[in-house]
Amino acid sequence: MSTTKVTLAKALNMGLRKAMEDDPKVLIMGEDVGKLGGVFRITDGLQKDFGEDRVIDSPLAESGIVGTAVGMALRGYRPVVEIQFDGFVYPAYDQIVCQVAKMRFRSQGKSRLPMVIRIPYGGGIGAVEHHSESPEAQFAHTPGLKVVTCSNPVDGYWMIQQAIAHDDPVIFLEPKRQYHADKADLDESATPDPLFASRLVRQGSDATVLAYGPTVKTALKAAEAASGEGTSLEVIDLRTLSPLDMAPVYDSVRRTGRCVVVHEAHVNLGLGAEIAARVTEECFYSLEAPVLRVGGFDTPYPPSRIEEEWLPDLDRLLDAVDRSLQF
Amino acid sequence: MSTTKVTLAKALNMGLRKAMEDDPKVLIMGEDVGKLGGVFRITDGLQKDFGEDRVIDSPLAESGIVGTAVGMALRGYRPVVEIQFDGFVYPAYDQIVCQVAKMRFRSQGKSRLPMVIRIPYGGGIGAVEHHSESPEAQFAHTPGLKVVTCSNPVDGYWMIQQAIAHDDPVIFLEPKRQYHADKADLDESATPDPLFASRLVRQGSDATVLAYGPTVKTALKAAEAASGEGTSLEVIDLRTLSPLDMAPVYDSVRRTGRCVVVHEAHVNLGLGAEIAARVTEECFYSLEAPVLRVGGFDTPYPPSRIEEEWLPDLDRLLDAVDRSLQF
Amino acid sequence: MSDASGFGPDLVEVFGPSQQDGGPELVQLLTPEGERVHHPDFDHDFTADQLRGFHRDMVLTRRIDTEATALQRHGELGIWAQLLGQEAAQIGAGRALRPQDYVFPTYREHGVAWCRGVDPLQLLGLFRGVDQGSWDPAENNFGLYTIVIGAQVLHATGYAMGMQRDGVVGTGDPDRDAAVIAHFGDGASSQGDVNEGFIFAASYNAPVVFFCQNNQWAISEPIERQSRIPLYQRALGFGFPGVRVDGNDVLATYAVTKAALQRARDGQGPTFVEAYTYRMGAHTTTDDPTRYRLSDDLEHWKLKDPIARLEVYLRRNGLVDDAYFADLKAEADELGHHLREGCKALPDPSPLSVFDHVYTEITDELAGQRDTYAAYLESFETEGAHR
Amino acid sequence: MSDASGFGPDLVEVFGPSQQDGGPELVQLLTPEGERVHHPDFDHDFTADQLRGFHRDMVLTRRIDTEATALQRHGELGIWAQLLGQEAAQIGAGRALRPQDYVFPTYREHGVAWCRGVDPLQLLGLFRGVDQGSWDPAENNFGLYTIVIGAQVLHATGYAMGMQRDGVVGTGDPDRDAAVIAHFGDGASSQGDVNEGFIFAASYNAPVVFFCQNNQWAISEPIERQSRIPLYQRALGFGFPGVRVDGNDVLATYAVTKAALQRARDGQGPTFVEAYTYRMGAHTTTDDPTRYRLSDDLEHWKLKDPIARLEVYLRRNGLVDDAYFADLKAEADELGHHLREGCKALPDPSPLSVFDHVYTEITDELAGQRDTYAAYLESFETEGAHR
Ligand SMILES: Cc1ncc(C[n+]2csc(CCOP(=O)(O)OP(=O)(O)O)c2C)c(N)n1
Ligand SMILES: Cc1ncc(C[n+]2csc(CCOP(=O)(O)OP(=O)(O)O)c2C)c(N)n1
Ligand SMILES: [Mg+2]
Ligand SMILES: [Mg+2]
Repeated sequence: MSTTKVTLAKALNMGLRKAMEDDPKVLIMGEDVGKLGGVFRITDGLQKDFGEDRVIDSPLAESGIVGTAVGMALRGYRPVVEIQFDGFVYPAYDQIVCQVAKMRFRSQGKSRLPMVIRIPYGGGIGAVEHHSESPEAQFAHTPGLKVVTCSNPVDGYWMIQQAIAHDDPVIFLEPKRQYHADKADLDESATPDPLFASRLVRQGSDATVLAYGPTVKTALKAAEAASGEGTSLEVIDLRTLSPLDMAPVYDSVRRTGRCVVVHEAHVNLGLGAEIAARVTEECFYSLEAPVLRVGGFDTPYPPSRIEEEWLPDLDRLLDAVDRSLQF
Repeated sequence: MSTTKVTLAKALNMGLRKAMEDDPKVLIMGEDVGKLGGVFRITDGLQKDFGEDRVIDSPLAESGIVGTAVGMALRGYRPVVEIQFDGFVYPAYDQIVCQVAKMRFRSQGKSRLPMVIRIPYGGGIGAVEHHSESPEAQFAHTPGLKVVTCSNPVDGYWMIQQAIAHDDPVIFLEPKRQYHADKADLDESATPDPLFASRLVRQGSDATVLAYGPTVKTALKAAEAASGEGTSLEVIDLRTLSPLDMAPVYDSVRRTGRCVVVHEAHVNLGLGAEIAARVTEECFYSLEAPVLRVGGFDTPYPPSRIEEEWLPDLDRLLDAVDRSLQF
Repeated sequence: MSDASGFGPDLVEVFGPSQQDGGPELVQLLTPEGERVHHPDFDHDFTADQLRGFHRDMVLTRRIDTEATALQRHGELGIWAQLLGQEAAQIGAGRALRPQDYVFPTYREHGVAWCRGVDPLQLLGLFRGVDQGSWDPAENNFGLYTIVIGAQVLHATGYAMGMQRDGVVGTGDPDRDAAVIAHFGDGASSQGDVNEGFIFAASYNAPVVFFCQNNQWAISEPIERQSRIPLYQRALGFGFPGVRVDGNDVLATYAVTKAALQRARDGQGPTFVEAYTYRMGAHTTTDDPTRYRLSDDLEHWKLKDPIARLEVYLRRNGLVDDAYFADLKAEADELGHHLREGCKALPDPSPLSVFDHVYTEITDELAGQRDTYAAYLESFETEGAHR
Repeated sequence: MSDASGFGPDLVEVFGPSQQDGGPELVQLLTPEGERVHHPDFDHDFTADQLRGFHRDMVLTRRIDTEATALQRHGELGIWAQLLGQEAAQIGAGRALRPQDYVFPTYREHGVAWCRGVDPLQLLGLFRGVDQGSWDPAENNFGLYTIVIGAQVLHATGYAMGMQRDGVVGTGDPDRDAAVIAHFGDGASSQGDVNEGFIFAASYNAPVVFFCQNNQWAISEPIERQSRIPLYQRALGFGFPGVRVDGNDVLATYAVTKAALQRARDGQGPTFVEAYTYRMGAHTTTDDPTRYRLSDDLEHWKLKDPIARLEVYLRRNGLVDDAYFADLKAEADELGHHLREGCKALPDPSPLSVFDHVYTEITDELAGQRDTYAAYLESFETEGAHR
């Protein structure tokens, strides 16, 4: 078992490369994915090694990218589309929710649409407008799409491959702030967890914290800080946002009696809303406090100088945990 | 006080006419809104009376319609955009969530964007794909937009005028199934309720049913049926989906201890999720059952021959009420 | 560039608005009077069998349309998108295809579907509301109908890019080389997606024919709202050829589409074909065109009927006889019978079927919803009506 | 229409790919060598003051760019979108405007902003992350920067439609007649929104000039990915004129834009102006163009520097002297100082300011969020750090 230390960016790059090696039908499409390797360099070196026919630099049009990817998927390819930043997925929104999401259903299973739409998402990188959005709820609300997100390099490596190998369209959200944040040991010969499964990442007994993507790290730090004060937090990395893998969540909440969800997306109608509704329905008699939600405020994403205040952080998460404990 | 009996379609037409008479800056834009009067005839006769410059037939491009409306609003007009059907709003989604929703915020209040986007929504009219969607959650999740919906002719008449007079962009959802369903007495000299307020439409004591748009009628019928069986349901017509007007809801739930939300949109991450989360947080100690949700299933909208099964109806709503009562 | 402004003469004037007769650029091989004319670029020899074939296709396609319209009137269909008047455009295009080519239709391509061998009964499902297209796109290389205007044009372009990657373009092998045809309307030409399709196709030189039936109307919006110059010229700005063909002339439409497809198969890239035609019926059975267009217009176009002109030609040249017409009528009647009986027999889907095919395998989440719903439905069956 | 296929000669060959020198269609009034040339359609007489004005504008605009780039390097800006090499295109366009005209910029229109009288310090806010544009668009008729590629082109078209309704088009009154200019890049020309902008503008004959700075690159994508023919020809397919001007020639850009704007103001509708130029810097300060383009290219374009050529002309014709350059340098230094000091002094917004201006009046819902957050922030101040 040999491991390498990799960042999330590198792990995704390796995962994409592996997927392309494993299956000649896998294509990469997007703006600047070729020579430049994408603005985040996630596709670095792939065009050089797999050629312009498999790593396709596109005109500047997101609907065009996704729409042509639909056609390629119908022809038997497995396109992996890169959307340059979260805020630029919206020109492709129609193709995604009306075409990508529905193709299998409307054809009664005759047409399949294996296709991955990679979206670097979330804030915290000091960017200008439209570069720090968290659009997951809108996709998770759309039947026919699957939505997953990785929080660390090892998941990045495996999940991107699993998403590409999966036969349904997958919205693959990459927490861009984590791209180069930390390195982790990657063992390429390991057996990965299933794609559509949440994961308990820290055991605890006083309250359950649910996080995903960029907030998993925050949640783990919060748990560490809380343990110093005698509060034991259980942390679950949701990983899959649609479908949600709720069984482990229910188990946990039945034990802890308290639940806090944290995400960067706006609180109003964010994933936290759905989770709160489900947890309350399933664990009604176990809950000692309502499910509390910590997230981006219900305002547009702010100028970057105050994004760290706007984004949910360790303190705001712990504040919610306190409120939950005091309920 | 003279009243006229009008359908929702007629009331909206009258409301639009009134708004155009009251303010020469009000424009109507959309596909087929001119001679045809829109496919639902909501703008019937307006081009004839106000001219082609104020009732603007557009090329077939929703992003173009909304995008040019943004420009007209910046020039000082108050465009009222008609999207022909719910499922066709998505090509304009980028303009709506990135431009319309954010213009005021990003200009720190210097640019205002008074603009109404009318969307006939919901199912039950036997239409083909993409003609029966309920996209409200996606807009309500977007800060900067306001989202309202009318459930009856009188509200239609007033709310459309209020939305047009309002200085923020408003997504105005019209339950298309109700356009010609019922007539109501309209008194044009009455004083309307405020736009951003929910309304108690039936008092009751055993459980609170929250509905809006097309499901208000269902909820009222259900309450009638339930009362025959000795169950007293309180029904609230939400009317405003963003912002939500929750105070009356909390009042009600504190009294009844039970709450069921019903909408046509998919349950997963639908408005019901947000409402459940908020109600649980605010009324935690009053709730005798979790907030239950009844809505469209988490599948694409089905072929019309089974839409009535797919859509939440009186029986499914009462079933949820029963489950709530038995909790 | 010679007038005062420096921008050249007013283009709108030069090109003129769309003329009712299609203008001088119109490629025609058969006049409305049924006269065979020749064209320097797109001439073509047709066998008698071919000509009769076109006629038969058009007559049967019109019959499908008439039957479906009647079925809608009788409440058997929720709505129907009529193709009356557009038979030549569709049959011409449809017959120009090879089996290995692939079609991305709108919601009105009943004639093309016919050419691809899709059972017309299957077209009714969507309009009846029992399904959203029940044919297997892979079986006849005929995609599902697309309602969202223009979306399929990008799919077509991507599919063509896939063909390039499969090495089935420009090999010179007629059984192998393939192309895609993307159908859309004049209204659709205003959608961003359609223009992006042009851009991608040009950029990658994709083997796709953009086949636009300019039937002069997008519901109530006349073509002038979408373009102030002849639509086929749109292509020039994207760097590929455009041609306007008489869409009521099945021979010309066939010849032009065939050449355009061959260009694509040969690796010469995209072509825009504007089939200049007229929507003689309503937009759909729920539309009322008297609200927005003059009956004069319709009368004018009736004189250009695509079937009538070919019939005149066939009769005048002795290519058909009474037996031909009798056979055709019998065939049409049988088809009508098939549609009427078949339509009424189309089974409603089960309410539980909505949970199928949302995903490759149903998710636990959705299975839960299905099971709860199934139990709920069962409760009615066992207890009778809930209330 | 004369070759075998019937679709005419291969358009790609005819038009050729984009040539480095802009091709024969390029409108030029001042060569890279600083020689004044004439053009049959777009000739113009310039006063010495005008010429010096252009030069001053370009020098100061470049200084803004240099200072901002340095500020980014020093960590005072998060990012900066450089305009190096595009000064002539922007000043030429900016100076062609009248006060009543309205500008819809991208994120790179620093030179146009300068012409409109926007304090360049205000441009830095967005890139520093303290705001999203702090100037009042209504004050100088200069809209906020737009990041989402192409979105503003539709706004521009709609704004122009508003002008039509206000009766400020084609009245013949020079102080009244107005037009809109929509800025965008070569990459943007592929977006659906931009093409829909063309369609709406053509359909309504809106008074808008589509001003495209073809700087040859959209980040790493070369212009060939977006169009295989010269970009200005895109307009022809939509039925309005397009012209390619040397975007490194401020005189030609001025003359062509002025004429296009006048056309619009006169009610003759939209024009497409392709300012053929080159992005000499990186896409933004975070980009590394060595990954995707040859330094040769850059060297070639350096010879066409927009400022150098005008300087040669001014000197050669004795229109400037040492005092002029000394003054200009002093002015530039002062501007640099203003930017450096001003930038560092730009206050961070208060975290609570995010709740302002989401709506005209804060909603109860949002006020609740704000108050809770304010109380939370206060708890830190009173109790010290939360933990
Ligand atoms: C995105 C979108 N917007 C609006 C509609 C509603 N609609 C259906 S058909 C139609 C007109 C289409 O006109 P055209 O493209 O000319 O095709 P035709 O119907 O004439 O064959 C419209 C506006 C739609 N289906 N999709
Ligand atoms: C809708 C959208 N997609 C992607 C981006 C990311 N992006 C920013 S600038 C740019 C290239 C723009 O090229 P061009 O239009 O030529 O303008 P230039 O930067 O060269 O001035 C891209 C892809 C964006 N801002 N918006
Ligand atoms: Mg049409
Ligand atoms: Mg560029």
